Amino acid sequence: MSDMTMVEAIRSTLEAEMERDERVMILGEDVGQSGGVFRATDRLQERFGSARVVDTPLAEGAIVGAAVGLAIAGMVPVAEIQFMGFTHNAFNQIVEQLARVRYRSWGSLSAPVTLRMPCGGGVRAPEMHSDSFEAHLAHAPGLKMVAPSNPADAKGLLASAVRDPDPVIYIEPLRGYRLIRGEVPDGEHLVPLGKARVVREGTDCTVIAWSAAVEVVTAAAETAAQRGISVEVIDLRTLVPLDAETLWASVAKTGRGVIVHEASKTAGFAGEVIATILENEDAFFALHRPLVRVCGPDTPYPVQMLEPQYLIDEARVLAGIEKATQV
Amino acid sequence: MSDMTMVEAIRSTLEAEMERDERVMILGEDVGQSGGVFRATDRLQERFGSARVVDTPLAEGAIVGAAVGLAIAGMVPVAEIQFMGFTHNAFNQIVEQLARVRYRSWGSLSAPVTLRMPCGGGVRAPEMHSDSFEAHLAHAPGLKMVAPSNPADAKGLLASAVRDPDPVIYIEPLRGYRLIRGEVPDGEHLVPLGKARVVREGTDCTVIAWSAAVEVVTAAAETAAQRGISVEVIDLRTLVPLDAETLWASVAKTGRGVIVHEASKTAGFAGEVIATILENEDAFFALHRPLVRVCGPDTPYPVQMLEPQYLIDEARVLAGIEKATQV
Amino acid sequence: MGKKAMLKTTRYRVLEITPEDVPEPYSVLDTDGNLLVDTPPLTDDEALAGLRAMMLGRRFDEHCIKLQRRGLMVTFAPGIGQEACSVGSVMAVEPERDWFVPQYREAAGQFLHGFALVRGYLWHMGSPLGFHIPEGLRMLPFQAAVAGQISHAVGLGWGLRLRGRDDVVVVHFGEGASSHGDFYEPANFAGVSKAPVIFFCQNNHWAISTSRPLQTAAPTVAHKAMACGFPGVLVDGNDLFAVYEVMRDAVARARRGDGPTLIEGFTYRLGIHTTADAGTRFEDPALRATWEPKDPLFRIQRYLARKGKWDDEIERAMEEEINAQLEAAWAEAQAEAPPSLEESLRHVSALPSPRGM
Amino acid sequence: MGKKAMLKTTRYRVLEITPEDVPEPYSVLDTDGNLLVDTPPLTDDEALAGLRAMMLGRRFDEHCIKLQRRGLMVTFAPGIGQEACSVGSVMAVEPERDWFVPQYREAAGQFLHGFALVRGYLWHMGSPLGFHIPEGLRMLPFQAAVAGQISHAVGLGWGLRLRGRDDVVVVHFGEGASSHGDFYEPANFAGVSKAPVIFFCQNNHWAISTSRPLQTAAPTVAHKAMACGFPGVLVDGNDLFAVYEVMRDAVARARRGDGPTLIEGFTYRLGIHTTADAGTRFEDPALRATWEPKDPLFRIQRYLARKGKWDDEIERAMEEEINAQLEAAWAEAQAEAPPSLEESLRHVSALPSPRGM
Ligand SMILES: Cc1ncc(C[n+]2csc(CCOP(=O)(O)OP(=O)(O)O)c2C)c(N)n1
Ligand SMILES: Cc1ncc(C[n+]2csc(CCOP(=O)(O)OP(=O)(O)O)c2C)c(N)n1
Ligand SMILES: [Mg+2]
Ligand SMILES: [Mg+2]
Repeated sequence: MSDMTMVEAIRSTLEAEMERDERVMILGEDVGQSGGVFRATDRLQERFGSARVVDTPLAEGAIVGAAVGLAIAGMVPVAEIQFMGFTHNAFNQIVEQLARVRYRSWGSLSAPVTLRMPCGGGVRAPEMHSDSFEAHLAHAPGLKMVAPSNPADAKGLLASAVRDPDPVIYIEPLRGYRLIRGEVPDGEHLVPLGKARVVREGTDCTVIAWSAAVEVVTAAAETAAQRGISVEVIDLRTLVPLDAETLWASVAKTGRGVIVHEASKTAGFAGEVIATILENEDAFFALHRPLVRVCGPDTPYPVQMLEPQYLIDEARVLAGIEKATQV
Repeated sequence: MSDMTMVEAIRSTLEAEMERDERVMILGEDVGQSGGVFRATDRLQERFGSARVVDTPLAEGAIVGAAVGLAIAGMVPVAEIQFMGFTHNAFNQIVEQLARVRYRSWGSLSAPVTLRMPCGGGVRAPEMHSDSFEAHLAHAPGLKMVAPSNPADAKGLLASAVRDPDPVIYIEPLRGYRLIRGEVPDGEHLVPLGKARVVREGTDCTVIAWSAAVEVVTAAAETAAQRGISVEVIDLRTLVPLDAETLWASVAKTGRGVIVHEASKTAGFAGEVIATILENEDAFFALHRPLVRVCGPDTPYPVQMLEPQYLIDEARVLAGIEKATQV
Repeated sequence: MGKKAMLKTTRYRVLEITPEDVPEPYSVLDTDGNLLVDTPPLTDDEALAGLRAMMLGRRFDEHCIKLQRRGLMVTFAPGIGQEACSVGSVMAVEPERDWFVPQYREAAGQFLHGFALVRGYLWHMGSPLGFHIPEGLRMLPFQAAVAGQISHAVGLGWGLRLRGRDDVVVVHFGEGASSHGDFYEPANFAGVSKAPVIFFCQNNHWAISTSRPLQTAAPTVAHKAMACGFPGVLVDGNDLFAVYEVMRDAVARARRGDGPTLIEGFTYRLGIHTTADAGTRFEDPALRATWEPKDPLFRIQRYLARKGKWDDEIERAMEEEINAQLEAAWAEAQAEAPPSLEESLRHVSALPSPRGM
Repeated sequence: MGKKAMLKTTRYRVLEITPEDVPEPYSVLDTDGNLLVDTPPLTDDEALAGLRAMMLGRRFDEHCIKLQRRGLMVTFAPGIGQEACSVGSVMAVEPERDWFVPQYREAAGQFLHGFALVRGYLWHMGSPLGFHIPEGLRMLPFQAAVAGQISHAVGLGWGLRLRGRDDVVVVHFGEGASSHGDFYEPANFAGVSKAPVIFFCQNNHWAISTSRPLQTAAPTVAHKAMACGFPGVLVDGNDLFAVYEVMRDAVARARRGDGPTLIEGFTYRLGIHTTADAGTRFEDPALRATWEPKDPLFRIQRYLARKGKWDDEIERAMEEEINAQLEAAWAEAQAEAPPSLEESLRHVSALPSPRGM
């Protein structure tokens, strides 16, 4: 075990994967010389050379499209989109092309591409640099999507993503790059795609989150416990495919649920979580109260002065828990 | 009243709006000389000239971005994206720019742009020409979104969209352009944005759909009636902002619900509908059974030979109704 | 560039393309099949093989249009009149190592590159097998999103280099595609990375109903290479010899590591846009009339005829042979079992399969 | 173009930019402020006004960097060393009719165009008021998405024409942006529609940490205009006079309906990328050293000094005046009431308001 920040876990896993498999390469804006704007690829170009760690021109569409071609040529590209909002600049290449390589070639081609990106706000970044758009990428058949909340999962999910034979969206909690620390298993450590993690067991209410929100939710669960509410916290870890079984089992037990995300509410990923929970009769018939969404408002992510009011804090999660656990 | 097809209703409304307000203009690929690949802008260039009905170069991003600028210059652009899947080629301009003009300028600028596009399959179109991605555009604060299912609404919603001071996504049912006919009020006819329509009243189960699916659902409701199940059919008409009150009232009455869309299931718009229904206690506590989603599978829209198996037909809707109305 | 035009009004140099910077498309044969240069780039046997490949493409398209009118085929885009572009391109590469990345109008070239005729029929029948790439075929499936494949070609070429190979990639697209960011961004990437890619733009003068002048104010598509820092060539796209020659040079350049070339094949859509939308509603018949005599098949036939290598009998024999080939493939395609939605679920990702409906 | 380089190996013309096609950036003043041409494009008073605008921008940036280090400002991108680009651009347009569309590094030009200093501070404080466009100000808010604003400028210029006006639009962006489809697509649109837009690329040699050669293989950004069918100009971006002159001509051209121009201001990021990421980790100090003496302020100061219009006293007075102006604006900005999330909900759309949290 080693104590690491998120960004250290990501960086060292990339390094290990590149060492393990010489087909693994990195491309993106500023990933090379400077090692990425968050230093997630720090010194990797020094180590592996500028052929395998490539500073690209400023064009997200071509980054993703080139990654598709590189993969077909037999490389294993890890492409970085500098901020999640800029996936929209490559959205057709992601949704129509990257996601569909296997499907449209009727299984004959594949695109083992990992697409890394920071997600969310909270660091007073300029507008459009704090967006959360996991719901967009979740609605793109052919893509898997993971969003680790801690360094150990960051390592385990990244290694699994890189080795997956298909494209995986790998979402990094922007405000947690340095702030989130934790123990990380040394050596080989794989977290399987598609498995949620019960962070904390509880009996009164299930709270579901992913990425940076897991920290907030866990803190709220502690406070709730002091108030006599036993909260079960689930870190989805993988958003697509969703680990429905874990959600169903938990809600069947607690009969109450809160889903938390920073993204705006309408058509956000909480809707999918709720609809999925309802697909199971045990979970549905256990429900005492409506499932509650604690999400960003239906506005774009605001400029910095508004951030403190916009961000979801413990108080808002607690309010959600209270709403869900009313009698 | 006049009997019209969908495409006739759209075309004549565009004509009337251009006549009413000389700032209204049309831009897009092939909208001018040929009058659009579905003839929705037929002869409008002849009538209003090539300055107001503009064949653009093949570049969706620039079509939307130019519409933003045109709007700021005081025009009222109606831009066409030839097929909904190609909104992804302009996705950053739609989600980060068009949607945010008012918000990011703190209310000082606005973009009264209507973005028209056909949606859905069923006409044996080439791959990527049958996609349904309303869920993507619904998760973009600042955009409204309508999806008429019949010629009268096509007229009324299009006129409202063009006159709205903000951007409106206007979704046209591709396979209904010529197949869907109906009576259309002559003269001025506005359908307000944000109001669903109860197509058929019923007491046992609420079935919610929009665009081309409304026809399928209505047919299924007839069949269900013969089997003794009284189905209430709701045509959302506007997806954003969602008419929650109408949904709540209906589900509070029926206690059962089915949401139908052609788009793939995961993170599709049905999740938002379900989560919204649960936000109301009357609706929630009335629920006898889980709400059911009848959606496309989690695959890309397939090539033509697979279409008949892929598309949602009456039988699948009926199966959904049966599932929702189990005892 | 631009010196004459602007120096009288400005004190500085303006970078502009002047009329004298715009060449005529390079031709090797005139429309009657006469050689315009000293030596032909292809032997007579090669020319005959090229002609056969073009004829196969033409007859395939015609056959499919007929079948489509009978309701047996889905919407597709025939390459009628443009066959020299894709066939000349493929003749210049080595199918056992080099890649061909089509848009959707290149059936003739695809077949020559090794795409089985039966797969062509299946493609136009709307079968997913038309998109399946068998082991060893160096081709990407046809691409319905305009310009969507160009960045894949760039990544592919770049990746082949990284894997230590000197294979090249040829990607085709239309002049409409050349207005798109999905053309410009990867072309600019290729300039920087010197990816071994030949960008072949078939300027057929139409993007559905949109005419060439509405697409760009640049005098040629070939000049767009200048924005990306590599050479452009304007070639007569109805002249198999000329297309082959410029492709041959561009392939050599790419193979030796000198990077990409943009080739504009100056051609014309003699057929329809697609079977769903002819796109010809406002076409000027006079413009079309100037292009009909430039048919790429006719030109090679005349050339070979003049050398005694082509006559009615040879033509008849070849047509018969092609017909038989087409009929056999069409029969084979029809015999193919229809695909199932269930199988499609298995092709979304290797593991695990989607949660279904 | 390319004739010499390629004719020996090909039988056809290759369209290529040869070294002789690449001009030196056009300068009017040398780095020591000596006039390189007969007549200056600006009078001394105009030069003084331009200098003052550049100094205001410089001091504003410096002040905000200091405030940022104290935690009072958010991340922003200073324009230090590049002020001649935006100031020279705005001097060539008429703020009461023409539009200025910034990226994010053009505070100096924005102020000259009429953007209130207090709004500049609010912008860097992270206030939405920094994005608010008061009635009569012909400017779009700063744009954080690289190249995102370029198509807006094109639509705006095009729309002004449609509305019967001959106003023009100047849009600024960096050389990194010039690799993006959001640059190319609208530039190509503008070529076709002859929109009255001047595309001003500030090539400051860096896109965060990415150096100019990694961005494109084109010899200059100005040459990219050729892909879109309009003229390009390469200008010394540290020379206010030169920038003004080429802008003046481009504005006249656009105004009389002759369409767009792409101007590359050849400059250098003397400051940092942003206050969050200097981007200078691997910058070659030798390269930087060659640029420091080219400071655009210095050059005009020397020019005016030589004409007796600039000395220590004038400088001190102007600095004091600017300082007072900045302090007043900063005080005003701090006094502004903080915005509320509730108000923000009202700015999503005119009606109806979003459903909230
Ligand atoms: C990104 C995208 N936008 C729009 C379309 C619809 N569309 C299909 S073909 C076509 C015209 C393409 O013209 P061009 O690139 O010149 O190729 P051609 O058909 O002439 O071979 C259009 C607009 C599409 N398929 N993809
Ligand atoms: C579409 C997009 N991609 C990435 C970024 C992140 N980013 C911010 S500034 C920048 C570099 C821009 O370089 P350039 O265009 O040369 O402008 P400069 O900063 O040098 O003025 C990048 C990559 C962004 N803001 N927008
Ligand atoms: Mg074309
Ligand atoms: Mg730069």
